[in-house]
Amino acid sequence: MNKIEFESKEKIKKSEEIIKKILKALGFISVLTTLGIVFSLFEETILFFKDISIKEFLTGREWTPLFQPPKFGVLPLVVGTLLIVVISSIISIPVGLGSAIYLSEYAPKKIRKILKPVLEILAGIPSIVYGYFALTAITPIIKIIFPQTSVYNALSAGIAVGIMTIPLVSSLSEDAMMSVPDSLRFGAYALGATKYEVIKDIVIPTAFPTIVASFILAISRAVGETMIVAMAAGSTPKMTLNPLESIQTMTGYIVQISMGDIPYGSIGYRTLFAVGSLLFLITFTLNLISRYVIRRHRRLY
Amino acid sequence: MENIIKIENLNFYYGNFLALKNINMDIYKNKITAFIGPSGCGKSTLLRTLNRMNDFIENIKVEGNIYFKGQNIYSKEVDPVELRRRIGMVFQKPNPFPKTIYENIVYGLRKNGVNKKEILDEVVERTLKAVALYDEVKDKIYKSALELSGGQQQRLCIARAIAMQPEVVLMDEPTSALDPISTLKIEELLLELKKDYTIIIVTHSMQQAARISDWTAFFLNGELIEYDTTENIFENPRDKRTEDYITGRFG
Amino acid sequence: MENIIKIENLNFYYGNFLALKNINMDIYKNKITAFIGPSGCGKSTLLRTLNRMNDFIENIKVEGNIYFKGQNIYSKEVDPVELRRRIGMVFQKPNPFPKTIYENIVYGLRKNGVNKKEILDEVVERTLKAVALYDEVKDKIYKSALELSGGQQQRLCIARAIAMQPEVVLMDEPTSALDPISTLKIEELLLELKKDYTIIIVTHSMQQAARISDWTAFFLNGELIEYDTTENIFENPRDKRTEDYITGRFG
Amino acid sequence: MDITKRRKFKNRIFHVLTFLCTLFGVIILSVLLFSILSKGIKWLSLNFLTNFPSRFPKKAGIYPALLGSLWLIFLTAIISFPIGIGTALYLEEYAKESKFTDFIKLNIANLAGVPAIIYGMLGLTIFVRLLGFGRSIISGALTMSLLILPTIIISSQEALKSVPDSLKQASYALGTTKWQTITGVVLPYALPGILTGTILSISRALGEAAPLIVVGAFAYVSFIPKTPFDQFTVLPIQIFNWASMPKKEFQNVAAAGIIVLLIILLGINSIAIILRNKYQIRIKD
Amino acid sequence: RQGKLAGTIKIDGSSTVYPITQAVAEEFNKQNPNVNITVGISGTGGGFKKFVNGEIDINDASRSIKTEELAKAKANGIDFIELEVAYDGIVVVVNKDNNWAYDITTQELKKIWDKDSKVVYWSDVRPEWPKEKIKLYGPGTDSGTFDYFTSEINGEEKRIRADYTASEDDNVLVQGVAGDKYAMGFFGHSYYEENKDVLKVLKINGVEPTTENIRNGKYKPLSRPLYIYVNKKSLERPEIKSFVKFYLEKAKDLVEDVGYVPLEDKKYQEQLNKIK
Ligand SMILES: Nc1ncnc2c1ncn2[C@@H]1O[C@H](COP(=O)(O)OP(=O)(O)OP(=O)(O)O)[C@@H](O)[C@H]1O
Ligand SMILES: Nc1ncnc2c1ncn2[C@@H]1O[C@H](COP(=O)(O)OP(=O)(O)OP(=O)(O)O)[C@@H](O)[C@H]1O
Ligand SMILES: [Mg+2]
Ligand SMILES: [Mg+2]
Ligand SMILES: O=P([O-])([O-])[O-]
Repeated sequence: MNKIEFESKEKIKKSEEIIKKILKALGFISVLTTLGIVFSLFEETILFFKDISIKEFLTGREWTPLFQPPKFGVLPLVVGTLLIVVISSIISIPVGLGSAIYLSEYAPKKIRKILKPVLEILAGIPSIVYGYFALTAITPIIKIIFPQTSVYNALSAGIAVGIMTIPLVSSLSEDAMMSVPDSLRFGAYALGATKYEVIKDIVIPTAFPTIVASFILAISRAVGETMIVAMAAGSTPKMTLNPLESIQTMTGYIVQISMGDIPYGSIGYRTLFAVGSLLFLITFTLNLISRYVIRRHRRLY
Repeated sequence: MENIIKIENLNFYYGNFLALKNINMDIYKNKITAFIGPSGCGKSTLLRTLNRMNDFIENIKVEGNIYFKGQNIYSKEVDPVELRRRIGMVFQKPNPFPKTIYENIVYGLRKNGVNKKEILDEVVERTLKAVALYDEVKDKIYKSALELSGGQQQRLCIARAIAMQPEVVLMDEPTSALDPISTLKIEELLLELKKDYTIIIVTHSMQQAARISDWTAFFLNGELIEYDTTENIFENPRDKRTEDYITGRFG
Repeated sequence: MENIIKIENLNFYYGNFLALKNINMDIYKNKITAFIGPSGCGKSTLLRTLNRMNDFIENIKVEGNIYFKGQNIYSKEVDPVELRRRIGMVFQKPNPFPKTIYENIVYGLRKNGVNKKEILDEVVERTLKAVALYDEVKDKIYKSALELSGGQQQRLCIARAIAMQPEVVLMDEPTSALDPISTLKIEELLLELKKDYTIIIVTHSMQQAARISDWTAFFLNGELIEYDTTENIFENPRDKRTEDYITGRFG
Repeated sequence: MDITKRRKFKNRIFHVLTFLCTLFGVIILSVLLFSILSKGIKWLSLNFLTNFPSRFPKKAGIYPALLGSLWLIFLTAIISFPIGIGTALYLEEYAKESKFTDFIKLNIANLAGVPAIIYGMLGLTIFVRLLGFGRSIISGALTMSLLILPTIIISSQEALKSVPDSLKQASYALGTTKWQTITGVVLPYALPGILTGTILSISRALGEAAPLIVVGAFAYVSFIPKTPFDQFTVLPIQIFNWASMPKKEFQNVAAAGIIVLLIILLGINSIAIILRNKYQIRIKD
Repeated sequence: RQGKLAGTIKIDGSSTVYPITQAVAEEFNKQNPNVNITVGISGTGGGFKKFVNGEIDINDASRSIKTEELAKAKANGIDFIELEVAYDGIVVVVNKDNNWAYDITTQELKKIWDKDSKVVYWSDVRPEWPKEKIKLYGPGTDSGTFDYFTSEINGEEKRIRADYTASEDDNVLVQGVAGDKYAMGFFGHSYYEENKDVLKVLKINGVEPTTENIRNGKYKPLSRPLYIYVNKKSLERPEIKSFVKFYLEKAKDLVEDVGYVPLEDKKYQEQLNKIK
């Protein structure tokens, strides 16, 4: 048996150190991104609040930052966003949850194998396509039912956002329900429960926190959704809860102004960032809540 | 002796796999019947066939007949939901619902339209006493059942099963996840319960079968090798394979 | 007898938990040493301390000294990567890389700068022969190692370990996941290998320890209770606890 | 018996309801695809792929947007891929459990939930203005990279987690260093999973329009970008543009554009699925 | 002569002028495929902002440069030439199915569009008009059209009621009005030309926005010239010089093509002379 000569590892070990440092540096990029977001949003926002009081911003009921005289009450945009969220949730939550229940509890394996990917496709369609769909297919249908509907309206956009977020709700909820141990289900069946009762009494309550988290995520997504509302919801910042009217959301405002390229440094430019900051804070809070809910759930099991 | 279940020429398939081969046997009323045999021989499969819990598995096929009090349980008229109410089941791993102890016990009753508080209260107390859990938990019956120990949980599951006043209780290795002391308690409980119920128990412990059962069935590879009184099986097995198994020569 | 490893006053902590208590022992060259003892007694921990595989676990603490050929392996000068090259290891579950058989064997060599085809070819053939796998796999050494049976995989893992020409081979229950026939083959192999290597083997099977090892160490709760020639341990245990364990009275 | 009947009836109703919910998604998908295909398919042609945008719907083509999109996802991929995998490697293989590591993980999870348009504002401030890249492909690609990084990192982490510890230990036990173990065992094993996740994120970048509008990819571009510092437009924005044109025919042009976009997405996703199925290594347990 | 010229031309600015410039660019590129042209739509104001910083070569403008902008240009050392390229009329349009409104006065327009306007229903404008909610569409704030309309009708730039649908994208406005029986909107004449089939235009003070009326100034006060502003330094580059020349030579046909009113031939000649 010949003795094999091995190379010394000195050189390798040096590069190991360098690699480790590089990787660590890459890890910092995510932190930098967050800092970048905070910096890019808040710098202009602070400048904005030097001119406009936070109180006016948060409580004003008129949003006309670029008209004469300008008004900086963000509530109309918030109400518009809320309207979209409510409409989309009315679609995505029950339909998403229903699909999740069907796929996890009722569907035979074969059907599940076909239907699940279909829902995943729905999640992969770009929002611009949903926007187009809202404008060219959903709105005309709404107009048949409610002729007084505006061409651009919250309902159509909200429905499209709802459709888009169905898969989000269904796949997360389904995962949660699938992870409910079968032993619990069988325990109930053995007592003579029907499937519906098992779902209602055992599966959903057990998976509830994750299901709720999926709802929150869907809402957060609806808050942040942009192209659909930009294309279909209109651009009228209005304090209305009438879904048939044209409205404007926070994201819709940002896109509208971005397309017009507002001059850098003007108050108009800063409104972009003030609205962006608010949007960021809202979605950030929603995401934190959903994480918290899921986490607490994990600890229970 | 009165039989309560009669199994006739039963074949059971998972897909193409024949898991039970031409089983014929009678289960006698108010007796404890033990199913023994090496892992994978089909004990659980047979047990679950008796209350149609196998319905939830896809791609199964049942041939032959099973009569429960004279009625074929696989006939169209029989509603499996109703059947399961009358033939209860306890599983290997304790599986209390994530609800209170109280709600665990009355779950089946509520689903069957029993909602009167007096009745429910009475049932909870009676069944908890029956499974000798009452003293241990009486102060926390409105607390989550998940807070109980494993042995207590299993007794709770038995309480939950008998709360429905089933005629037969199926038990699939009910003590295998428990410590010796909890096991002993449950064995005592079974001997107590057989006055009112017919019990079928799957067990891996020869000692347990010998200790508590009246009848014992030995399975191998999906076949019923020998079925006799427990005494005969353990002292006078007719089949060589039974003997080998109970003397620990394989398995 | 020449010792190749010397363990002195070794304490080992997982966090605050003292898993090894004041271990002192010598491992002798070209012998097979068996570590036995009930589950959780620290056998694997000690084994992994010898080639510093424990370094990958967070929050550990090592006190005392371990000398490998006279050098303290926990001193600063010792490079654990180099140490592991010289003290090979085989695990409980066969863990071939998802690569070809060939690449599995030469993996360590390549990573250590050996890339000459002639050398590699020679090593593959020699080690496969050494683990008695050559005839079985010679037609498929460029096929995935995952296609081998469990026993073959484990022998491949041994081949992979000895391809590095280590001086000591550590084995943590190398046959516990295998069928009796594969186990036998590997035991024969070990007896063959001890001519060239020093082997330390953790095993749960008393029979195995008795069959193949020269020295046996019995551990209990992190303590080395008794360490002696295998003959003495099994025929003349000095400690009551050793006797109890090997006669199967506990564990 | 009445009550049992009612209970079973409820179950049946519920079964049907949930089935309808699932069907809803399927139906919507079919309606959506049908409405787009029926409008756009006639407008698809080779010329449509190779023409520049035009004020005449018949002459309008998608060429610059198509190439802009390809440029964008190419750059986005080569930027985000190494950073994403590197970060995942750091978190899974190097970083010790610590408050700081937890913070980074939490941070990444939160970034994954930040709306795309916010990334657009980040890109506008940092890349377009601060770093002075202007409204160029590189600004867009950097923005998109940051947008999809969290998803890439998270899915890469999942893939890395799936590498059995026993393989790593086996490698270390042969006297290899950490990086050697990573390149020798960990990455080959995890790569299909990593690629699948990455490709799916890239396809998300392909469909996003909002951040790029903020970054400023909204214009008539009469040329094919040749360097990363050129101005550009991308498919979704071109589609958006057409969809908001007043001439009815442009609606159909937009639909044709959507078909092209969806075909590309489908292609990319199929690659991901094929990769996953073909190279998934199965270790016997 | 094909392909000789190369380089890039950066254009931005008015969405009103955009269709003309885009058409010119399209044609120009047919002959000079190696010239890279981008045409942004930042609005006249947004475009000037970049123009006076030297970021772009040409700014499309639907109004002439303001004094502040001029000062900025001076400060930055930007020299430029202003070229008239077409006439535009701002049209006030209603839905095709609107069978009550045919003309409107400037006073009525002010009543509708002014800040704090009390007009909610059509009947608030004229009692005989239906008592239906009036839905308003108009360009966004960054546009010359908006500036021009607000200053001419409401008497102050950017003075306008808050609750109308504003979009930088005129097509959105067209679709809005076309889809809504009770809508009213205003935007550049060209967008009306392209959508005559779905829109109905209103006479203002009895004058129809015909090509003729716009050119001879009868359509008051909502007609105006459109410009491009060319950076003089950029003009030294052959591709830009050639582009601008091409612009003015082809403007007459292309302007009409996209729905605007061309200048008189003589006037185009004058413009051409400016860049000699
Ligand atoms: N759902 C299933 N699908 C397919 N085959 C199954 C299924 N459940 C059990 N089997 C197979 O049927 C045979 C009998 O299984 P069963 O669970 O009844 O055995 P058992 O006697 O209860 O074993 P154990 O003592 O291990 O519980 C086994 O070979 C098993 O692999
Ligand atoms: N990574 C770890 N962190 C904390 N404690 C550990 C760790 N690994 C092992 N232990 C503990 O250290 C003790 C010794 O474990 P070790 O694995 O060495 O036992 P063993 O003798 O090999 O047992 P077995 O025969 O089951 O493999 C046990 O109490 C175990 O719980
Ligand atoms: Mg079983
Ligand atoms: Mg061990
Ligand atoms: O885009 P404008 O022409 O209205 O400035």
